Amino acid sequence: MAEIAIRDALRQALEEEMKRDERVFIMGEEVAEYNGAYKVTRGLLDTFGPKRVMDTPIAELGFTGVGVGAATAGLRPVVEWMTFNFALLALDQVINNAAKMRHMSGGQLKCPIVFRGPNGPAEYLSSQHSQALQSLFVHIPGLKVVAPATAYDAKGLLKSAIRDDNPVVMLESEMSYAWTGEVPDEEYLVPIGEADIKREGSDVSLIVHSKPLRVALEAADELEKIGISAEVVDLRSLRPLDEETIYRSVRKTNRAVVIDEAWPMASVGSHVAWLISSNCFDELDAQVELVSSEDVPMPYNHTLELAVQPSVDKIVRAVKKVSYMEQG
Amino acid sequence: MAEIAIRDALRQALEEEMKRDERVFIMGEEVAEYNGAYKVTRGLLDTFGPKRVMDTPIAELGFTGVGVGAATAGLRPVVEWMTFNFALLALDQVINNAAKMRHMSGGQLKCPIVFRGPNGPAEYLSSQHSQALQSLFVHIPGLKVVAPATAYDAKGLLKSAIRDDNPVVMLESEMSYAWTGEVPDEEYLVPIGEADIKREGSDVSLIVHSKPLRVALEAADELEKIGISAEVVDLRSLRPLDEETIYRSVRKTNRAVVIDEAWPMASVGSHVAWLISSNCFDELDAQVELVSSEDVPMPYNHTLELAVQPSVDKIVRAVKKVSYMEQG
Amino acid sequence: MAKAKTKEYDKKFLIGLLTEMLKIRRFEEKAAQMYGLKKIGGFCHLYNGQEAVAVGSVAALDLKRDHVLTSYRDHGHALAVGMDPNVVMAELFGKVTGCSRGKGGSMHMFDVEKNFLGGNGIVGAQIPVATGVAFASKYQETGGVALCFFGDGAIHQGAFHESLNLASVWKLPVIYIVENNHFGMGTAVKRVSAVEDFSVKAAGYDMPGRVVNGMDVLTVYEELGDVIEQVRKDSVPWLLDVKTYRYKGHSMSDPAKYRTKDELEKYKEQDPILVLKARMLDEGHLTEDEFKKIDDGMKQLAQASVDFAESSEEPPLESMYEDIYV
Amino acid sequence: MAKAKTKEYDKKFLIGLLTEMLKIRRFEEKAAQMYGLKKIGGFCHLYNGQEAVAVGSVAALDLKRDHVLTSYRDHGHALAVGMDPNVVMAELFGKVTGCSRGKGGSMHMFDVEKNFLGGNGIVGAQIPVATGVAFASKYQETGGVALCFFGDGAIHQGAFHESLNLASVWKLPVIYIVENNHFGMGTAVKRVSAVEDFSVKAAGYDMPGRVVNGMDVLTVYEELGDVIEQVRKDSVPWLLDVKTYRYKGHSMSDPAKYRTKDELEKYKEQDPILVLKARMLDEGHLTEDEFKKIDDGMKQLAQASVDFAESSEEPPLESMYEDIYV
Ligand SMILES: Cc1ncc(C[n+]2csc(CCOP(=O)(O)OP(=O)(O)O)c2C)c(N)n1
Ligand SMILES: Cc1ncc(C[n+]2csc(CCOP(=O)(O)OP(=O)(O)O)c2C)c(N)n1
Ligand SMILES: [Mg+2]
Ligand SMILES: [Mg+2]
Repeated sequence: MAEIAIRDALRQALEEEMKRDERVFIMGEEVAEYNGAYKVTRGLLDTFGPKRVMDTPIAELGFTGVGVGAATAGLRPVVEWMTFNFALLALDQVINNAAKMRHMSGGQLKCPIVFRGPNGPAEYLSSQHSQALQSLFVHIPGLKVVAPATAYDAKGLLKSAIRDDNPVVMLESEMSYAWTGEVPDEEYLVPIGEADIKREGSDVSLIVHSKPLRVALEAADELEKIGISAEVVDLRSLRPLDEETIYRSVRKTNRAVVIDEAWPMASVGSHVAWLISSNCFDELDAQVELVSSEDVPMPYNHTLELAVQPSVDKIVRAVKKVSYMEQG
Repeated sequence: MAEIAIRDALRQALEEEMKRDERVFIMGEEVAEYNGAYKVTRGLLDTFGPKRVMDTPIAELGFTGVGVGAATAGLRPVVEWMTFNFALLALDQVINNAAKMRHMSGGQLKCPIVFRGPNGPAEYLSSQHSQALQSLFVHIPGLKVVAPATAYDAKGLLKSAIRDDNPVVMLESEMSYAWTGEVPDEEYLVPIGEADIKREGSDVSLIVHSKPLRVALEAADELEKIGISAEVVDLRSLRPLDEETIYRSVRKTNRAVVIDEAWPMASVGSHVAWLISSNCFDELDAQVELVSSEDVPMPYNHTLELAVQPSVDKIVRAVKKVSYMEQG
Repeated sequence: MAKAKTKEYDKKFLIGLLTEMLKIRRFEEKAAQMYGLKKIGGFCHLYNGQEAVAVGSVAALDLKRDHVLTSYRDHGHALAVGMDPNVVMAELFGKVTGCSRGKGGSMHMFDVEKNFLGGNGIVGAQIPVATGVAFASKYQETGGVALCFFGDGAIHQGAFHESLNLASVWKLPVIYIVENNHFGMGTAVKRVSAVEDFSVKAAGYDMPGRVVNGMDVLTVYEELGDVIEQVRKDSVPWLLDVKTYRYKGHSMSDPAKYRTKDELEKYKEQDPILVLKARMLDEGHLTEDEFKKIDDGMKQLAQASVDFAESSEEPPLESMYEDIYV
Repeated sequence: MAKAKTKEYDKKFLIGLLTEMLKIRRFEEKAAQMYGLKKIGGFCHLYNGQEAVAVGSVAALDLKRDHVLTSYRDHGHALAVGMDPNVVMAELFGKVTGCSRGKGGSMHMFDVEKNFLGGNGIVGAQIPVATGVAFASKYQETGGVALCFFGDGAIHQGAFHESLNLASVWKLPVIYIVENNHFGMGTAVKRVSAVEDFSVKAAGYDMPGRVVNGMDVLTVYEELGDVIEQVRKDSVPWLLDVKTYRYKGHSMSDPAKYRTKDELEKYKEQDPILVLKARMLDEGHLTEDEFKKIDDGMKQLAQASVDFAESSEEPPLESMYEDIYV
């Protein structure tokens, strides 16, 4: 097992799948000559040449649609969005075409395409550049959505996504590209649709996805210090959602806090919180709490932007709340 | 009080506000010479002339952005999207500009603009043309979102929306434009952010917004026949959400079913269901059920498309479930 | 606008074009009738008047490797690529025997075997997709060309601009065909476009552009043949502004009050079926009797498609969960 | 590319232009330095090399009625419209005294009193907005013109296409200015654009277009003056391709390996400040001493802005809930 950064795990996945299947190619802004805005595609141009690693103009709607067309006609594109903030321009092609191509054609067509790039807040970027937009994709039937937070999951899920015959949206995170983790030397896949228990515990379930996995794990450490054993469930896939794993955990702990770095309203976080509330109604000892981002556009000032996001402190407070412990 | 159709109530609101304030104008595809694809703007061109009632090219991103710019520079545009399905093309201007203009400028600017048009399923239109997309807007801080389902609310909320200094998204519905209802002869406003009890009841709260209000009311009639008294809470405003009115109702009935014609995942429906689950945890006698659209793209076939949507039958079944009544 | 050259065509070929155009015309008339009877619902955008565009273009294609994509106004293209009228009508009826199993309806005809990739309901959204299809053909070195049809209203969408630049930079074998029927719904081209001839936009993408008379099927065939040959050889995109006219309202619910009867009549005088018929009569390739026989055949085909659709099954309820994921 | 006409300018005016350009240059140098010291974070897109574009354009404006909008590369425009360097630097520092109260940062400078409407971080997204601002000016009959700056990379966005058509059809008083610095991040114009001179795109919108030498502030001033006069008179939009160059990387994190040192040096020989200085020395409007004095003044101004930013308060925590709704 090698310890590598998430960005390298992603690159390995791309490289392996491009070697495995000639139909796989990657396109996006700065993915080729510049080696990727966040260096995920470093070296791929050298290895695979300009036919399979293509720089695009800044035309998100256009090149995303080109990907959809290419997928429909038999290729397996990986479309990199420099960040998900810019993908708003391409949403029509994702929602009205990629997600519906198979449906509208009564099952004649398929659209095997991966849309990927960094999602969620980075640092000092203000409100247009720091948005966690997964809710907009998770809402849409016809799409799959994955959100890894470790090098192992990133590589395994990206490989599965590329092999999937459906459109898959993969949420990465600028802040976690440099996080390292162990990745096996031999080939492996992480199946889409399976959550993963990142830490076992018995008193409360912390349900999380993407970058906030790290604060959730840190919060679990903090909680341990005050005698609370937290189980950390990493969703990894948001659509389909592994409801069984979530419920199994909550039925064991009887308490749940959901963590989501997106805004609260109509979010993945509140959805999962409702699913638990409804499906574990008889097993829950307290309401399900949601630790989301504050319901505000992201400010530029760093102190404010940290205060807006989920934190260890906020998670600990929420856990205390669902544990009916006095607030400090 | 006159009994008028929702489309006419909307037109009255536009007409009154355009008379009241010279800065108000309307633009969109076919709003002028064609009198509106769904005739909401009928007669406005004749009354106000082409300067204030403007047909646009089919360029949703462009004309929506023009609206944002005009609002920022002192006008009060009403932008009609022929349907919300096409608004996906304009989402960048709504989310990254309209919703953030004030924020990015540290409060210097404001963006008083209304985005409106029919949202949600119509009939025989298949999956690109039958989407209830409110979740995508409700998720975004910086926007307000309203969703009237009666002529009275439609007129009162549109007038409030036009006078609001913030960007307001107004969800209408093709299927309900012809629904009639009483509207006062004198001027009135419906404030944004206030839910309305459309029917009082004591056994269960049906929480609904937009077009499904009608099935909810019908379901309440059905439920009455089997001795269940249902209270129907019409949210009317989705952002801000009138949480107090919701909780007050649920704290009285101790049971809640949320109805939303959108897809379930990361939806307004599941969000409200979680809010209730969490905030009325001690008062709830059963889990909160959600009657949403099926999690599938809308089929063209009419039998299928009806089966996909919330129905009286589905609501009654959900109410029976939260009432622990045997299923038939 | 170049006129059709006076090439020599053999009778069979001309009869083929005529038959295809009549097939579409009679089919659309039937569809309109069925809409009136409420057998068909929703939007239903008919192709009457524009037949020469789809038929002439497709005649110049090699559908073993070429692809066709269009908008919601897609019945004509569906039939022109050779789809069985039965499955097209069944789709309009929302029956499970329809090409899209009753999921798609009027706006979403597809036939993967005929390389006909729809049928897109979002104005202009097929433009990037078709560009991507051409990308795939080039990538896979199939020699295929993608024909991308869209309306005069669609040209103002950003998707058009982004796609044409991409196609030009990447030298993709795609032909962008504006089916310029002079109206986008109730809006005359001039009211929403800065330019009248869209071919002038081509220069902004360093792309060749041309105006084509879309009321004459042979002109369309010849121009397209010419352009397709060049595209196949050089793999460079083209933009064509094909002038045509739709006889019916935008969709079945549109009374089309925004135009004069005179204008409509003027165009009907250049009716593509009449134009070809006249020429064939003139050149001795057709008799009135032959014409009537063909026409009757196409009427019967249309009627047969209705019978097929009528007698087909509704899709089963569970099918609502199908055709979403592979 | 037309050369600056040899108009007669009075010394004061020329000194003004020179001062503005130096103000920006020294400010950006300071910003870079502060970024290195981690006083500033995130993206920080500097304007060095492009000063003549903002300064020359704004000099031709009447900011009582005209508006300016630009992209994230906005420090230069902010200073050119007359914003206090203190509030710009404070914004970079994320302080509450910044023009956007520390909410916006580098990419979002705004000054409503100077009619400077930002500072947009989404490539091309200011183009429809500026078009709408021009719409409002026309609607309100203010006689105002909107200047819309964007990069060579932004021109391939659909928003560009949709806006230009709208502006042309509606005859809006807006001037679209491509600040063509030859690169969008690491991508040379030629690699992603079908055309080299963007002014050719204007014809597709029946709009006048022109190429302008953006390294010479007087050329920019004269060309813009000319165009603004026409726009004010006839209310028709224009497209200008203003050729310029950025000396620094795309943002502070970009080492700019995609271009040669030679290329950079070649452009630095046409440095807009040096060009104007040389001409003024030549024409006797400036001495080396005077230059140094102005330059020192601008350096002090930049330093003062840092001092101001340093000593300013952080925004209070509760302010995260502010500036969202009116
Ligand atoms: C993005 C989008 N906006 C609006 C519509 C509604 N709409 C459907 S067809 C149409 C007119 C299109 O005109 P044109 O492109 O000329 O095609 P034609 O119908 O004439 O064939 C409009 C506005 C849509 N389907 N998609
Ligand atoms: C829609 C969108 N896509 C991508 C980006 C990331 N990005 C920021 S600046 C930039 C390059 C823009 O180049 P250009 O328009 O030439 O402006 P310049 O930076 O040269 O001034 C890119 C790709 C973005 N901000 N917005
Ligand atoms: Mg048309
Ligand atoms: Mg540039």
